[in-house]
Order: sequence, then C-alpha cells, then structure tokens
Amino acid sequence: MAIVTAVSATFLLAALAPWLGRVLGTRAGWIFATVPAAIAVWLATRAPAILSGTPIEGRLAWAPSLGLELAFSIDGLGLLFGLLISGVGGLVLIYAGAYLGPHRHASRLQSFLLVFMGSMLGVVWSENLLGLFVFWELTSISSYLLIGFDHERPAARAAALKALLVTGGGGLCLLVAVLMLGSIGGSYDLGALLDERDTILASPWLGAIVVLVCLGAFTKSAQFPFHFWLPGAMEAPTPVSAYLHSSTMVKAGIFLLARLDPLLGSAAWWGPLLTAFGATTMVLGAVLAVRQTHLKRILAYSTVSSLGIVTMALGIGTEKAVVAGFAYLLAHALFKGSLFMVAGAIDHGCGEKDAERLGGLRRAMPALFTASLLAALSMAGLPPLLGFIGKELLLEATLAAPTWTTALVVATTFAAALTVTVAFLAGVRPFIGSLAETPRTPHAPSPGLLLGPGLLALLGLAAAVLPATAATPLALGAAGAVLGDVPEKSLALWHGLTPALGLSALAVAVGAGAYAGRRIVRSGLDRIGALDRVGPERLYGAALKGLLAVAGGQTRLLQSGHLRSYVFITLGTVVLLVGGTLWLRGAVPFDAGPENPTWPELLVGAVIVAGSIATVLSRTRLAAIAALGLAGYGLAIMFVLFGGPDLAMTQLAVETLTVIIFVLIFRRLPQFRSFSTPLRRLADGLVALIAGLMVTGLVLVIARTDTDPTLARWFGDHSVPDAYGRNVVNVILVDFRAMDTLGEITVLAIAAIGVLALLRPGRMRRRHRGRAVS
Amino acid sequence: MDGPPGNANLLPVLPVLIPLIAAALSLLAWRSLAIQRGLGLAGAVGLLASAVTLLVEVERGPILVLQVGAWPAPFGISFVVDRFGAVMTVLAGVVGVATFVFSMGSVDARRQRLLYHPLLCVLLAGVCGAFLTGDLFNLYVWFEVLLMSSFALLALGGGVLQVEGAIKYVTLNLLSSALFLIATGLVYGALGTLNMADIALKVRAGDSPEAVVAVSVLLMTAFGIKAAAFPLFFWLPASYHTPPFAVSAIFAGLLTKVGVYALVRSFTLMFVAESEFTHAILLVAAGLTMAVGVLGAASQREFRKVLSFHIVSQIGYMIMGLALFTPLAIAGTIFYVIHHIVVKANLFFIAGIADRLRGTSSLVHAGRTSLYAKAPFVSALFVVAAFSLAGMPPLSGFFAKFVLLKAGVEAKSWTIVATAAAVGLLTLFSMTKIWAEAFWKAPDPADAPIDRTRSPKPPARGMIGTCTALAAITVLIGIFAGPVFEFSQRAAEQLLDGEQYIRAVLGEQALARLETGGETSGSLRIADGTTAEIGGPR
Amino acid sequence: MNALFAIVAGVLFACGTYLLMRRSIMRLVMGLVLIGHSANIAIFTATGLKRTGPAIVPIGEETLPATAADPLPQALVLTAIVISFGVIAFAVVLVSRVWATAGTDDSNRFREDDDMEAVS
Amino acid sequence: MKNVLLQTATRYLLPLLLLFSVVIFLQGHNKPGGGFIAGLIAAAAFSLHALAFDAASTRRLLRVDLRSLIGIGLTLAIASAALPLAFGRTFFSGLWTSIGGDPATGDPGLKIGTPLFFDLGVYLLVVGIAMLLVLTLLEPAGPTYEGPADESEGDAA
Repeated sequence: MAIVTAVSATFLLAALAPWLGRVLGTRAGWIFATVPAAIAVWLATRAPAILSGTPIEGRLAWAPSLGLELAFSIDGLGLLFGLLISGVGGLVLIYAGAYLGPHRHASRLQSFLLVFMGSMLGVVWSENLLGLFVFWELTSISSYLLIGFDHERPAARAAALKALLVTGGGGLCLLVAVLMLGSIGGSYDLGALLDERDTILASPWLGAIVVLVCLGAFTKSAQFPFHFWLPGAMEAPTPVSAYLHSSTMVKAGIFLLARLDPLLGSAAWWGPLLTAFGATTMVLGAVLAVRQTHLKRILAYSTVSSLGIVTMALGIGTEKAVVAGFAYLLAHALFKGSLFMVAGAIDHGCGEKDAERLGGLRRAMPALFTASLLAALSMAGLPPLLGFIGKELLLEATLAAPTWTTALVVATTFAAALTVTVAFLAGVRPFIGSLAETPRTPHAPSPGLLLGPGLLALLGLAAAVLPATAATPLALGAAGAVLGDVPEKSLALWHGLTPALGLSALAVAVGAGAYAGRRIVRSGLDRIGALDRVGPERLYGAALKGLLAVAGGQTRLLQSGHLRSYVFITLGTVVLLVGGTLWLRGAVPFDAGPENPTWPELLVGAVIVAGSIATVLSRTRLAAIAALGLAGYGLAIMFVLFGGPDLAMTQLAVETLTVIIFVLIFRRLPQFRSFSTPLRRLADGLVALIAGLMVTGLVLVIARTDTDPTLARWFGDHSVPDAYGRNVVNVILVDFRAMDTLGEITVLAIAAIGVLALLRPGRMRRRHRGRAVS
Repeated sequence: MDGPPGNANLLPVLPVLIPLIAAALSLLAWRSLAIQRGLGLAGAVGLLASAVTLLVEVERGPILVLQVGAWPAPFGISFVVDRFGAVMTVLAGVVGVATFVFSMGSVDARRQRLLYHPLLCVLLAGVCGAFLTGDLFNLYVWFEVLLMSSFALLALGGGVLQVEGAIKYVTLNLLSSALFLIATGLVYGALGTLNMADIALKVRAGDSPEAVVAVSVLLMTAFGIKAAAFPLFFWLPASYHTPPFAVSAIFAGLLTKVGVYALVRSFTLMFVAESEFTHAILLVAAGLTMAVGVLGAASQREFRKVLSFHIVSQIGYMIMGLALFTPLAIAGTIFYVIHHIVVKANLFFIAGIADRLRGTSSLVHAGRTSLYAKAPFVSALFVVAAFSLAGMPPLSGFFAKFVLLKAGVEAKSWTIVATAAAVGLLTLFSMTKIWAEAFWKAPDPADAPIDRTRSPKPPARGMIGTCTALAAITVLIGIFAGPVFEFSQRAAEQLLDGEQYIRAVLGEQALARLETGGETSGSLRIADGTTAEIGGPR
Repeated sequence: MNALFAIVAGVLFACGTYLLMRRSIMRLVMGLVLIGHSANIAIFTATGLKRTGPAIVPIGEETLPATAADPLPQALVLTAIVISFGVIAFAVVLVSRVWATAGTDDSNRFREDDDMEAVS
Repeated sequence: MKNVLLQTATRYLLPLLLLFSVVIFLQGHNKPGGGFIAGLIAAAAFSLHALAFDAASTRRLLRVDLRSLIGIGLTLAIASAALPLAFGRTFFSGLWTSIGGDPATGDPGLKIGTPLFFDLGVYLLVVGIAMLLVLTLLEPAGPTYEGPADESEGDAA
C-alpha cells in the first residue's frame, strides 16, 4: 500500500499545488520537495530488501473487468528509476521555485512537474502493462503542458505540439502492442505474460509487437529517426528540461525496453533493432551536439546520444552490456541533470544561452563552476567520476559484443570522443577564459539554484569513489531485473590496463583535440549539415503540412458548401448501396402484379406523373405550384380508388392548404432561375432516374410478397368490440396507435411554432457586418 | 367504465411524457418566460429522474415493456426499455438538464421568447421516444418530432448563417426521413408487422423474403444520414456551428446518437440475417467516417467547426463497434456513446464560454484574452474534455477507445485498428490546435475580428457549473471505468440476445416458433425468396 | 397495377430528388413535397393495393370483412401526410427567410467554409 | 380583398362550415372523418373569414391566442392519454362510458371515451396551427428582403 500512497501523494500535492503556491509564495518549492524527498528516503531504506530479491508490491483495483489494475511492484529496475525520479524531482522542484521566482504561474509549473513525477513513478512501478500505458500517456500530456509553459511564444507552442505528436503517435503504437500482448497472453500483467512467454514468442504477431513496442520506446526516448522533438523541447523552462528531457521522461522508453526485455528479448529482431537504432542515435546525437552553440541544445543532442548508448547496450544484451547500460544511465542522470541546471543558472544569472558568447564566469559563480566542472568531467568520462565507470564498462561490453563488434567499438569510441568535446563546451567553456559581455551582470546563483546541480554533481563523484554503497547495487539490481538474476560483478574505478582503458584514453585525446579545433570541426560538420534538408525533422514538417493540405483539399472537395453536391453525393450513396444490394440479391423480375390496371387507375397514374414532371419542367412559380397541386390531388383520387376515404380527404385538405401556403409565400420570392449547367443537370437527372428506379424496384419486389394479414385482421376484429369504432383507420389513429398521432400533432405544433419564430423573429439587432449583397 | 385491461406501469413512457407535458403547459403559458423556464427545467429534471429510475429497474430485472393503450403486441405500440435504451435516456436527461441550465445564462431573451424552452422540451421528448419505442413506425414519428424541433431551434431568431445552415440541415434530414418512411412501409409490406420484436422474430424464423436485405440497407442509409456517417454527413458541419452554443451542444450530444442508436437497434435486433454483408458495409463506412471526419477537423479554423467534424469522426468509432459485431465490440460502442455524449456536449458548452471571454470563436485570430492565463478554471475544464475526447488516459475517452481497439485486435481487423489508432492521433492534433490557438495564444490588440459590439461579459455561474458537472462526469467515467464497462457489456449481451427482447415483448410462446421454425442462428434465409410464410405469432 | 403504381412512385421520387438537387431553393422545397408523395404511394403499393371499399365495419357487423382494405398502411400514410405537411410548411417558410436574410435563392452562394485552413 | 359580397357570404357560411366540421369530427370514429379533417374544415372557415375581412378581426373572433389553442389541444390529447392512469389503467388505454344506452335492448347508445377527447385535442390543435400559418402569412410584416442581416450568435444579450 505504501506504493499507492507514494504515487497518490504526488498527485494530491499536484492538485493542491496551485493553491499552496499562492499561500507559500516563492518558498513553495522547498515545501513541495518534501514529498519526493520522503519517497526517495523511503526507497533508500527499502533498497536492501528489494535488492535481495523481495520486491515491494501494492495493488489498487481500478477496472479489473478491462484488465486494468494499478498493480505496482518495485524491483531493481523500479528502484533505480524510482530513486532518480524522486531524487532529481525533489531537487528540480526547489530549483524551479528559485528559477521562476515570483512568476505568476510558478506554482502551476510545479503542479505539472508533480503530475509528471507521479505519472513517471507509475510508469516505472507498474506491474500491469495497461496501467503502465495509462501513466505513460500522462507523462506525454504533462510534458506537453510543461513544454508549452511559455505559451504566448509560438515557438513554445509548436515545440510542445511536436513533442506531443511524436510521443503520442508512439503511444498509440505501444497501445496496440499492449493489446496484442494481452490478446495472446490473456492478461496485461507482466508476471502472467511472462508465464505465457513461449506462446507469445511463437505468435505470428510477434514481429508486429516488437516493431510497435520499439516505435513506442524510440519515440519517447528520442531515438533516431524520432530524435528531433527533443531539442525542440528545449523551449521549455530549464527545470523542465533538466527533469523531463534529460534525467527522467526520455528514459521512459529505455525503461520500457528493459521492462519488456525478459519477454521479448529472444525475439529475432529485438537485439538487432535496438543495437542498430541505438548506435545510430548515439553517433548522430554526438555529431549534432558538437554543431550546436546554444547551451541547452548542446545538452539536448548529447542527451539523444546518451539515450542511444543505453538502447544499444540493451540491444547487445550481454550481461556486461546491460550492467554497463544501467551504470551509464545512472551516471548520465546525475551529470546531465546537473549540467542542465547549470545552464539554467547561467541563463538566469546573466541572460545568455550561447556557449560561445559566454566566458570567465568562474569568478562570479565559483560554486556553480565547481558543480559544472564535476558534472562535465563525469560526462567526459574522466576518473574519479561515475561517468568514467560507465564509459569503461560500455567499451568493455562493446569489445565483447557477440556481433558487429568492430563497428560498435569504433562507433562507441567515436561518440565518446565527441562527448568529451561536448562536455567541455557545455560545462567548462562558459566559466573559463576572459569574462564575456552578457545582457545581465553575472551574479552568483541563489541557494535554490545551486542545490540541484551541486548535489547531483557531488553524487556523481561520491558514487564513483564509493561504488559499493550505491552505484554497484543499483546498477546490478536493475540489470538483474532484466537478465533474470543479479550478475556477480562490482563497479570499480580501476580495472587494470585493459583495451577499454586504451580506447578511453584515445577518446579523451581526440575529444580534447576536437574541442580545441572546434571551429574547424564545426565547419566540416556543416558541410554534412546539408543533410538536414532531408532529415526527419523536415519530414515531420512536410508531413504536417501535407496532412493539412490533404485535409483541406478533401474537405473542400466534400464539404464544398454547396447543398446541391451534398444532396448529389448523399443520394448517390443511397442509390449505390441500396440499388447495388437489390441488384446483387433481388434480381428484380419485371412482374406487373396479378391484376392489370383499370382505366381510372391508369388515368390517375398518368395525372400524378404528369403533375410531377410538369413541376420539374415548369419555368414559372405559379405553374410549378399548379403542377404540384395536380400531383397531390391525383394522389387523393388514387386513395379513393383503393379504399381510403380518410386518406383522400386528408390529402385533399392538406394539398389545398399546401398550395395556399406556397402561393402566399412564393409571391414574395423571386422568379425561378436556372443556375446549373446542362452537364450538371444531366448528371443530376441520371442520379435521380436511378434513384427512381431503385424505389420502383424496391416497391415491386416487396409488393410481390403477400403481406402477412395478421395485423390487418386483428384490427378489423377488435375495432368494434374493443374500441367502439367502425372506422378502423380512425380507431387505429386515435386508439390502437394513438402514440403515433400524439407524435404527429406534436410535430405540427412545433412546425407552427417554428413558422411563427421565423416570420416574427422579434426585434433584430441590425449590424453592418453582414455579407455584401450582390 | 370499461376498456381493455392493463397495468398501470407508466414508467417506460415517462421520459417522453414529462417533457411533452412541460412543453404543452409552456405553450399555455406563452406570455411568461419565467414559467416556461421553470417548466422546461422541471421537465428535463423529471425526465432525468424517470430515466434514472428506469435504468435502475432494468439493471435489476428483465427488459421492461409497456404496451401502450394495453393493446397487445404486435398490434399496438410497445415501449421497450432494455439497458441500452435506458442508459441512452439517462444521457438524454443529463444533457437536457445541462442545456437548460446553460441556456439561462447564455441564450438571449429574444430567442427565449420565441418559445425556446418548449422546443427544447419537445426535442428531448422526441429523443427519448426514439430511444424507448419498440415500433418501427413509431420510431419514425419520434424521429420527426425531434427533427422538427431541431429545425425550429436551429433557425430560431435566425441570422443569415443560421438560416443558411438550417436549409442544408433540413433538406438532407428530410431526405433521410423520406427514405426511412419508405423503408418502414416496405418492412410492413414484406413482414406484415412494425413491432421490432416481431420483425426480429420473423427474420430469425426465416420468414423474411430475400429482398428484406435491400430494405435493411435502405434503413442503414437513412440512419446513416441521421448519424452523420461518411459520406452522408454533410449537413452536420454545415449547420452545427450556427445556432446558440446551448443549442449546438444539445444537438452535438444527442442528435447524431439517435441515428447511431437506430443503427445499433436495427442491426443487432432486427436485421441480423445477413450480417456478413450488412456489417461489412458498416465497417468500411466506419473507417472512412473516422478518417474523413478527423481530416475535416484538421482543416478547420473555427472552434465549433473543429468540434463538428469531430462528431463525424467519432460516429465512425461507434459504427466500428457495431460493424465488428462481437459482444466486446458492441460493449465498446455503448461505452463510446456514453462517453461521447457527455464530453461532446461539454466541449460545445465550453466553446460558448470561450467565445464569450475571447469575443470570437475563430482560432486564427487572437481573442480578447489568453484564456490559459486569465481563466485557468475554464482551461482546466477544456483540458479534461479535450483530452478525454482525444482518448487520453485516465479519462473516459481512453477506455472507450481502448475497448473498441481491443475488440478490433481480437477480431483481427487490422485495417480498422490501424485507422482507429491513427485517427486518435489526429484527434489529439486538432484538440491541441484549439488549445494552442484559443487558450494559449496571447491577445493581440492589432488583430482584427473581435466582435466589439458584443460587450465582454463573464460567463454566468450556471454556465461554468454546467461544464464543471459534465467534466466531473467525464472524470468519474474514467475512475469507474470498470463498472461502466461491465454495464456496457451487460447491455451489449442484452442487445445481442434478440430472444430476450422478443420474449419480453411478445411473450414466451412466441419463441416457440423459433424452435419449430428451424435454426435460431442469425444467418437464415429462405430458399427461393419468393413468398413469406403467412401467419403471425398469434 | 402494382407495377403501375411502383412506377408512379419511382417517377415521383426521381422528380423529387432531381428538384432536390437544384440550386434554386424554391424548387428544392417542391422536391421535398414530391418525395413525400412518393413515399406515401410506395407504402400504399408495397403493402398491397386492393380495389375494395374502405376499412369501415358495416353497421350491424362486428368485424371488418376480409375483403376490405388493410387499414394499417392507411393509418401510416395518414400520419405521414400530416407530418410531412407540417415539415413542408416550415421548410417553405424557411426558404422565404433565407431569401429575406441572405438575399439569394441560389444555394451555391451560401457560405459555410470561409474559415477553413488555407492550403499552404 | 374587402368584398362586401364575400363578407356577407362569410357571415352565413362561417357557422355552417363550423357545424359541418363538428359533424365530421363526431362521425369520425365510425365514418370517414375525424379530428384532423374536421379541424382543417374549421380552419378553412376561419380562413375564409380572414380573407373576407382581415387577419386581425379573425384573431378577435377566435378570442383565444393561437399559441394557447395549440397548447390546449396538446394538453387535452396528453391528458386523455394520461387520464386512464387515475383509474389504474395504463397510458393511452381507452376509458369508455355510454350515454343513453339500454342494455336490455342491446342498444349500445352513444359511446363516449378518452379516444374521443384525444381526437378533440387533435381537432383544436389542427385549428390552431392551420390558423397560425394562414394568419401569420396573411399579415403584412411577412418575408421581404430586409437588407444586411443579423449575424448574432445571440450569446451576448
């Protein structure tokens, strides 16, 4: 139950935050942070138990009939992520308070951050895939609202939309995959699904499931070719970038891959897909990062690269690789979160975001510099920091990779080298050299701004120096959740003189060189930059534009605003469907019926036909009304011929009244004009003709069958004895089926009210914005 | 005094009778707006109360039947209440009450004086009549009742946009009515009955001539127009953005759903003999309706027009469930309808509040204020409704979409699953468009068409209250997704169990014919298709 | 004679729908009238035309003779006639309102989609 | 249309036509006729009056406002449907009583029942709506083109 409490406490606080923010003012962040801090502490105390193999569990039935349960379970994987989410989350809440200061909507931001935190905890602790998905989508929504925090800027709105569409699209793929898994395995519970693992692996849907899961994970974790939304998301305020877009949300995709690895890991395409896309993303992200000068964008692209690394590690799938992946993930969360907050603090302190226009800040912000340096060195993979351990393990793992070994080693070393460059660029460059001119005079950050980056950077150091206290158990525990059992291994700074160390040294040397010659490197890369024109980001833009064009085009075509074409299409559809069915099934035999028509009948028929055709052909209003009346009176006579005096009288009266109304109204209307072209008229005539044939056919086919006389007989038998009326039609109307008549008179009453409202609309406010009259 | 015997079970007609009485009395009190208002609201509340009672009754027991006038079925008219009909009636009550409350603060006095309230009452009576009647021709009559009052409401006090929209609406809906009427006559000609249970019995017993398929397709197109399915939806986006917001909202919530209801009723209870054929047509229509509707929404730049096209798109989802024709899929349709009616009406109400605050409904032009900054509560209401509509968890729309997708996956209808998923994304896209343009965008004094003649006025408390209540229902449907889904399942089972319906209306002995008449499965047709067996159930 | 009136119903429906597709809104509303007639004849014919007396129980008898016309279709058509009268009356007046406010009787000149997304 | 001849004729025709409509109404249950047709005949009579004199004087002649008349008709119809409920019968079931019947001779007499009241409701309603249509259309302020139109959505009043 503790888990449920933890998650719901976060959501509860989120709901109260806007109100609390008003009460507490700028200090609110510190208060809000107590909840995540408490969660982190709780997790830490329970960590030994979890790591020794007894996960914490909690359950809240939600909609069991739908297979949806909030079934939580914290294993090694959940512990690692849970600590990151709550730990970094607490720091970010404090940081956000300081960053936004007295901003009017500061507490709104914190509220969304808390929503996000709760959702993220839900994702990483869910035992039930459907529950996981629910929280997964919530992270997308809260991310949307967070990226668009500066909602009055169009760029922020566009970036929020981009992130939402990409991750939302992936979310739908994931949903379908989850549905397929549930359909095969009969449950959405991971445990139950694992029991059905063999069935799932043998399913013909396996390929589709793997691809759909990957689409979900790759979009969320900004893997190539979906990486482009992440740099765009830097439109968000820095606390958001630090939290969502470096240390937590983007890792949700990786979490998903890790979570499903035991289930899908042996599928043929799983490993190669992850390795290939991870490696591509790793290299691409690193290259793109070097090209940037804007601090947050540098960090964003390098985050893309790091996410690629972890994906690749999961793809390789060996014990070494998985451990390396989680060690790197932990290191990355610490150093990247720290660096983002540093970037934000710099921006806050001097109003400049461009790394190349910053310099010499070490004197104004010494403490921040220390934090930044530690984080940057960790990122660069230098000892004695956690980044170093992660990178060493990774190189070792690639060297031992079962397939594609050389390519992976080269790619990883290359990316590591560029990461060194990027680390210096983002974490060191702004502080060294001579003081650069900035929009604001640099001043030291407040404690709130310093706490986050400082603490995270220090943790990166502490975890590396004392790996056994936290880093080793956490990484191994997470790896154990993926691999099935916890590997016998320990993380250490010193591994001896291994090939990995050599590659590492090479990478640092190359990276430092590239940093020194970054102008040359950049101009070189800019030449490749031409590729941007065909890149996925362009594709996204083109797709969006294309979608709008298609949408507009088809809508303009269909919803043309022209009533004529509406009727035409509607009628055409009716004719096609009904006529088609009749054609296919009915094969209308031309059957004139048992009896030949008599002369009066022929005459009446001719009168009605003549009237209706004359209505179509007449060119004046009065002629048309007269013709219409002819058809109507003809109808009345027809009713007389076939034993319907009530009908005939009613038709006669109604027709007379109709003619009167038509005359009264049409005299105020213009003369008939013909608007359509002959071709249109021909097309309309054709459709009308087929429609007429359809009605004739239907009537003929049905008239051939004898109507079951049960009802007619019953009415005839019961009319006099039970309803005291001899006119059976009238008895049906006022007694047997009086409900119809009640509806009928209601229609009449409403029609009269409607006419009254139309003709006596009351006082109209005249305005001159009306359409021009031509 | 003498007359046919009968029980005094009035309950099944109350949802029709109460608003109808309110309307009749309002006509008598045509001089007093206050009385009309009170009567109208009382009528809607009474409708809701009776509908809830009905729902409770059918939840506890069997299908409720009232033989109107105590004339036995299939001779008189039967009012039949099963779970589906009851829940639809409850939803009509909810939207009805919401509309009355919202109207008080939002519809101008001039329109109200044109007998606005009785019109609304009759609209509700017509909608409920359609949901509850068990007679095909009576269904036609109730359709006309609701149609006529919707015509009047649409054109009421009409400006140019309104009457132009109305003429399109009227024309296409009357075409639909004529087709419906012809089809009803043909059904009587072919089967000799109008009672739905009796039709179902005869179709199941194999008494129907083969041409009945063509008649059922004719009915399908007639209801397809009412439901605004592709390619019969044109009247909807042409008119729904023109009347007052309250009227738009009740239309959006209820009217197309009557068409969906009729489709569901026809193709689960009555015309199931050739389901491979008819439901294949429905499936294609469902996919195209979703896609074309959402693309239409993506192309619009006016608040209510985006929403209008979305109605079309979501009708596609509802038809999808019917077309898949599995118990789960039908349950999905029912869940979707429940969710949709509440959310859609609410979005139109919120559009009304937004229009009032912004001074424009255009999404191109910045309004008078950035709602997100200045009206956080309204923004929150919109977020709930919009993300629910887009099918985001944990709101009602997610579960509705989820059930349908699940049904699609289990039926292995990949095309429709892919379409439904993709349309979900596009729905999200157009909801965020409204959000970004109407809520996030900053006011720009240089930007033109804000209607300066309309004085800025805060929304009335009733307006906000209405939207809050409906948003709360949306959230509650999400929280209680389990019970709602279980109810939908029970309702779907009841729908698919035609014999239960037949037994309730015609009595146990009617079913005896099914056993002697051969198979009871839904794929019967008689060999030569020329004559129908003569002889009714009695 | 079934065929005769099936054809008459068809002709009415064809003429009605043709008028429904006219851009002139006055003709359109006349089309609605014809379609209504068509529906009534279709019902009447499909349920079997009988050249017999009205469905009135003769004085002195208790039940309707078997030869009399089927009263139910008549009741249906009667209801339909009345309903369509109400609806047509409203539609005609609506047409006049459209003319009075919009100033045109050409339905193609009604605007509807001026707010659409421009194709970029 | 101020034709003296017509006005004079109307004075005599009006009561006759109304009487005729009552007859048609009353025989409707047993012979062709009924509330709807009878109502239209009565409406025709009043329309004649309106043509002979003017709409305003016809309104005066009718005394009751047409909206109320429609309301009365509808209420009467619903009431006759609901009345059986008071006697423990179901909605719309007919309640009958006979006047002047003689069970001894088997003469059923005149049967009076709720269906007749229902039909009366129909009759009144039909008179109401037919007159509303005719009078509204006859009175001047009818539809003529009114210039730039009102486009209000009506939500600001």
